[in-house]
Amino acid sequence: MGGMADKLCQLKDAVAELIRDGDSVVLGACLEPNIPFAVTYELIRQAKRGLNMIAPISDASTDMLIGAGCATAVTGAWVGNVSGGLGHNYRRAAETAQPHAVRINDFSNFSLGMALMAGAYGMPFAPVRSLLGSDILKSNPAFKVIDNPMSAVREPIVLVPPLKPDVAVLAVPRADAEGNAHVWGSTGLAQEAALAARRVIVLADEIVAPEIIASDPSRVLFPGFVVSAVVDAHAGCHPSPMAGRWKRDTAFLDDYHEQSRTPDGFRAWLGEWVLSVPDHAAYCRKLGDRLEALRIRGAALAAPANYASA
Amino acid sequence: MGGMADKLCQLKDAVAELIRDGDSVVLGACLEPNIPFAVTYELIRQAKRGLNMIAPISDASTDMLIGAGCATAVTGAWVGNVSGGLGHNYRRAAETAQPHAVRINDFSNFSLGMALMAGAYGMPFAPVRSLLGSDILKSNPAFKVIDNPMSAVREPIVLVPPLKPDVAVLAVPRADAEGNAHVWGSTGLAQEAALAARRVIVLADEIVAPEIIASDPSRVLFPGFVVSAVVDAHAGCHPSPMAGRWKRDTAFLDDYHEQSRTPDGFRAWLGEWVLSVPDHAAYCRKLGDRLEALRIRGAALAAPANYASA
Amino acid sequence: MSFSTQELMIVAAAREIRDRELVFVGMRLPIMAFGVARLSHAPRAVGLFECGVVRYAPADGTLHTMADPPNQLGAAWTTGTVQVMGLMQGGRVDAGFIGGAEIDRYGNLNTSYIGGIERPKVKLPGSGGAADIAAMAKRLLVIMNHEKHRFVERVGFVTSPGWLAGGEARRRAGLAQGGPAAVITDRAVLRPHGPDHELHLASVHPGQTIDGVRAATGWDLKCLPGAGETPAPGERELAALHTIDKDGFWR
Amino acid sequence: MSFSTQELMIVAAAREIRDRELVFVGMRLPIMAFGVARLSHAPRAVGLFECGVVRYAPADGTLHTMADPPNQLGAAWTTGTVQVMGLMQGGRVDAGFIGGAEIDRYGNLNTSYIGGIERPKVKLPGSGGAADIAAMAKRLLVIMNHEKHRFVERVGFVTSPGWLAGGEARRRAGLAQGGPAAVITDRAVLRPHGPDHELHLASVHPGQTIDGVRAATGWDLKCLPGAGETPAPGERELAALHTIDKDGFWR
Repeated sequence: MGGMADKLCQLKDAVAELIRDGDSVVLGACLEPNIPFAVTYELIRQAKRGLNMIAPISDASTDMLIGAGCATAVTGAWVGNVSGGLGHNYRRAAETAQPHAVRINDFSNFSLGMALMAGAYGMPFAPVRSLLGSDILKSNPAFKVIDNPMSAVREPIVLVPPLKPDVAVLAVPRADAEGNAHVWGSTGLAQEAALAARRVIVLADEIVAPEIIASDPSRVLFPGFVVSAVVDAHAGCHPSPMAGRWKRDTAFLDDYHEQSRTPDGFRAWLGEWVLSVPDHAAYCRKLGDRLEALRIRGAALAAPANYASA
Repeated sequence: MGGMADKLCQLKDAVAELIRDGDSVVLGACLEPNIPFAVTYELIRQAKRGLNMIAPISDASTDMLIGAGCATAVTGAWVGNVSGGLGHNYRRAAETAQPHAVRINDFSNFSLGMALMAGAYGMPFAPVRSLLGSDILKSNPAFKVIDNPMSAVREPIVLVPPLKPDVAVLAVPRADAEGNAHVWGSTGLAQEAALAARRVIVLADEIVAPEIIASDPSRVLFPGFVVSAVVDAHAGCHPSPMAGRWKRDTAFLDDYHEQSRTPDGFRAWLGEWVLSVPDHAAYCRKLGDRLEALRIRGAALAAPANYASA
Repeated sequence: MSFSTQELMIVAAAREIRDRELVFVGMRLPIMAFGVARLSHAPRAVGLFECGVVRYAPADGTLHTMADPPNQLGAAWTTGTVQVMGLMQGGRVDAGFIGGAEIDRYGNLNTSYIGGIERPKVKLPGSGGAADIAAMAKRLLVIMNHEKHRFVERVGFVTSPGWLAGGEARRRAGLAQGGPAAVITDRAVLRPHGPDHELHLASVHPGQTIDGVRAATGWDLKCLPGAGETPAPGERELAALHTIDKDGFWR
Repeated sequence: MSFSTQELMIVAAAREIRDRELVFVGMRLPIMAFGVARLSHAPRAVGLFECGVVRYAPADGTLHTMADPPNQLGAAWTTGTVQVMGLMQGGRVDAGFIGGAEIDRYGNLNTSYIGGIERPKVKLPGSGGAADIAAMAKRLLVIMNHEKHRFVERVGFVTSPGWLAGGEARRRAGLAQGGPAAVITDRAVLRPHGPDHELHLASVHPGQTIDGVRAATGWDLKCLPGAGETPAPGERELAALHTIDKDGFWR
């Protein structure tokens, strides 16, 4: 808006310049959908190291990054493969430090959401009634239990510290070149993650004119002024789903789950789908008809909303 | 939806049955727009007493209820007349107990929002960095200042207690008969108020088929299952504005501001616009062409969003 | 009428949902259970999913995850995790379903670490939303397979608190409400009993025996007074299930 | 070039906004000031409104309230109060505009009670969002009319904290950032000076005198070194203002 589209850049450059070794990174925060796997793969190609993945769920993305040696810490609620279950790379790293150890900062989905909300909105902490009685309070010393200062009777409350990720990468159905984006369907922790992060990369399934986004400001989940870079990456969330755009490629994730059972199998998978594929465009070409079959072709349009002022 | 439309009712009945003397009531929580003045007037006609108005701003609505003897307490951030400034009835009540005294529980907009958020989401309190240094901490003893238990250095934090209104009345552009509603444009504290309240009355500018609402679940601000009653009240927010539907009737509010300078003037205004008008339909007829001139006739439609799954 | 064990589990789980209740629904069997309940005895139950989906009618289409496009289409509300879990923290959610890798005598669940935190024997995926549902839903409903190494005296790590050490331990920990109400397995239904809240055998599934269930349980499982056989799915329940399970995946 | 006092105030206020800043905009003059800044020297400033509107380009049409339909149409983001004020609490908002009925030597503002809380002489509308903006914006900009009974030694009630008792008082109260940076009146511009943060005269408007401004101030107003005349609106600034003020309301 009112300026050059200087945020629009290539996926390679966004990852090279905005995600640094040692960063804490959110790769998708909608839980199961809209996970920017294209960035997961590019992080692996660029051999980033020491990443701390802040992940509510993010399906198999975190498991891939651990296996590839990029992620050495997890600050999150769940790491595995949503349809397959266990994450084999996560297991190997936690159980036998293969290919390396992984530091685990345990959260639950709600406490992670409240931590990101606290980060987004400058709250000193977020008080929650969850985690009481859970050993997560023991495995992660970042939480603090206090007696509710507002209560006359003893009432333990868990204080969750704010989380401010270095980078959040969020896949959206459409954005303009300044990072103003529309998102619909369930959003998990995406709003909190975008507003809490120091840098935001938007992975747009489609780049549209600013007028399209401005036509519906209530569909904006986070404003363009928090966005550092916008990448045009059609199907950048494959194999995860995106409302109205892409079905989930469950077979792909199941195949990953099977192949990653062994380190050799994982390396073979990585070679085939990531390391021997130069970029996202080549990945899409490799998927070919399979990707086309995942494209949602039907129409179930939202009822019109009018913003006219006169 | 799988159920009968048993929530649809007349405005008179909703007010009679769901808003009781002594209740704490939110009448609109979007700050300046979408204020359900039709309910303000009906509360006055039904001579409700002892109401505690939880109001971020709500334009002149609270001032009217104080002058009419309905509201004896204000839990909020601001009472006046947005374009005119001071609220004359509020002044008379606070300064000289005319027509009665008013208890004032001072908040700021942000602390009120966080109080309603705490009420909505079961938080024991909400920590804020606002109000420090403000005498609001002295005039309202509900706040508590503590040292941040998560900080190594001394850092004062204000704890805001949760607010759970007895009733929230929210004007929306369209709803189905079960109270599932779409809202667009800025929403102030409406989401928090709807989710915090014990009872919710939806004042719909238009009642639509459930399929219309279900076509765009991201446009839903609060779900129908928190709604107790749905009232079909076209222009029920007059004289306040509603995005894409109604312009603000500033002349009407200015006229109220002038007339309410004196108790006699206020009573005359009340006689003309409330007490001698039997119901909302008669109010709309009385407004006549003036109301038609406020109707937004242009079209500036939101870009389509697709929810298709295949 | 024939039915599979999984179908029986789904129907038994569906029966735990009452009409008009708000239910936090987990993946796989619970999502089917919610659908069966809606289409049989609980036509006004509401399903909440931690990704931010709230639904009335069950989704039309197979779901591999709770956020798959069919679960978004026609939802009652698509919003964020904080909103739906916040409603649960506020005491609005009547029941929540979770599973687990390990469960103990008091219904505590482990989905985090088996064999210690530092160098675990098995690193499980973690809580996801399970710890929150266990802490904040008014009733916890558990679905899992019944094997001796999963039904243990005491879980090594409490991801999702049940009745903790039993008795008043849960309340003392600060959890003002909730707690496991039923554990539905492939062999039986267990329920907490008495002031101690220890899980007892409430019913055994057709084809199972009390001794067999006890042998598959890692603690000395007691029987509830009057424990009998889990009622077989009724015609209406199976019809509802077959309506949802178009592909016969769960048969 | 001729201009009204209100036009000068709007332009002086606009000059306080720097390019690319996030600005919390209040009603009336500040909304015009934001528009002038956007259309002259700050083309990438962003305006936030407490009702939940965020805008790039100024609204096309007269606004009686910040939530009027022209401010919704074509907005950058329409959301809730907690979101926009939360961003401010997080330190993202560079500057915020508020007014007041009373202001004192240290820039504290009163919009609540004149003459005591119990039986006030004048009950003012209250904080609205002013207390929040004063506490949490990185710079506070005040716009109000300059009259002796409004510019007082010490306000009777601090609705919106300025520098409190001066010096380190604001930091000691726990406000880690912010504080008044400029007070723009119909006679002059005041700014805090030195470690005490007392408001000093920074410039007097054309046609006003230092003595006249001092006479309209309820404390012993000192002058900043080099205090001169407020620069008249430039051609570009007035053009921007006239673009927005189509009806000539502020002339």
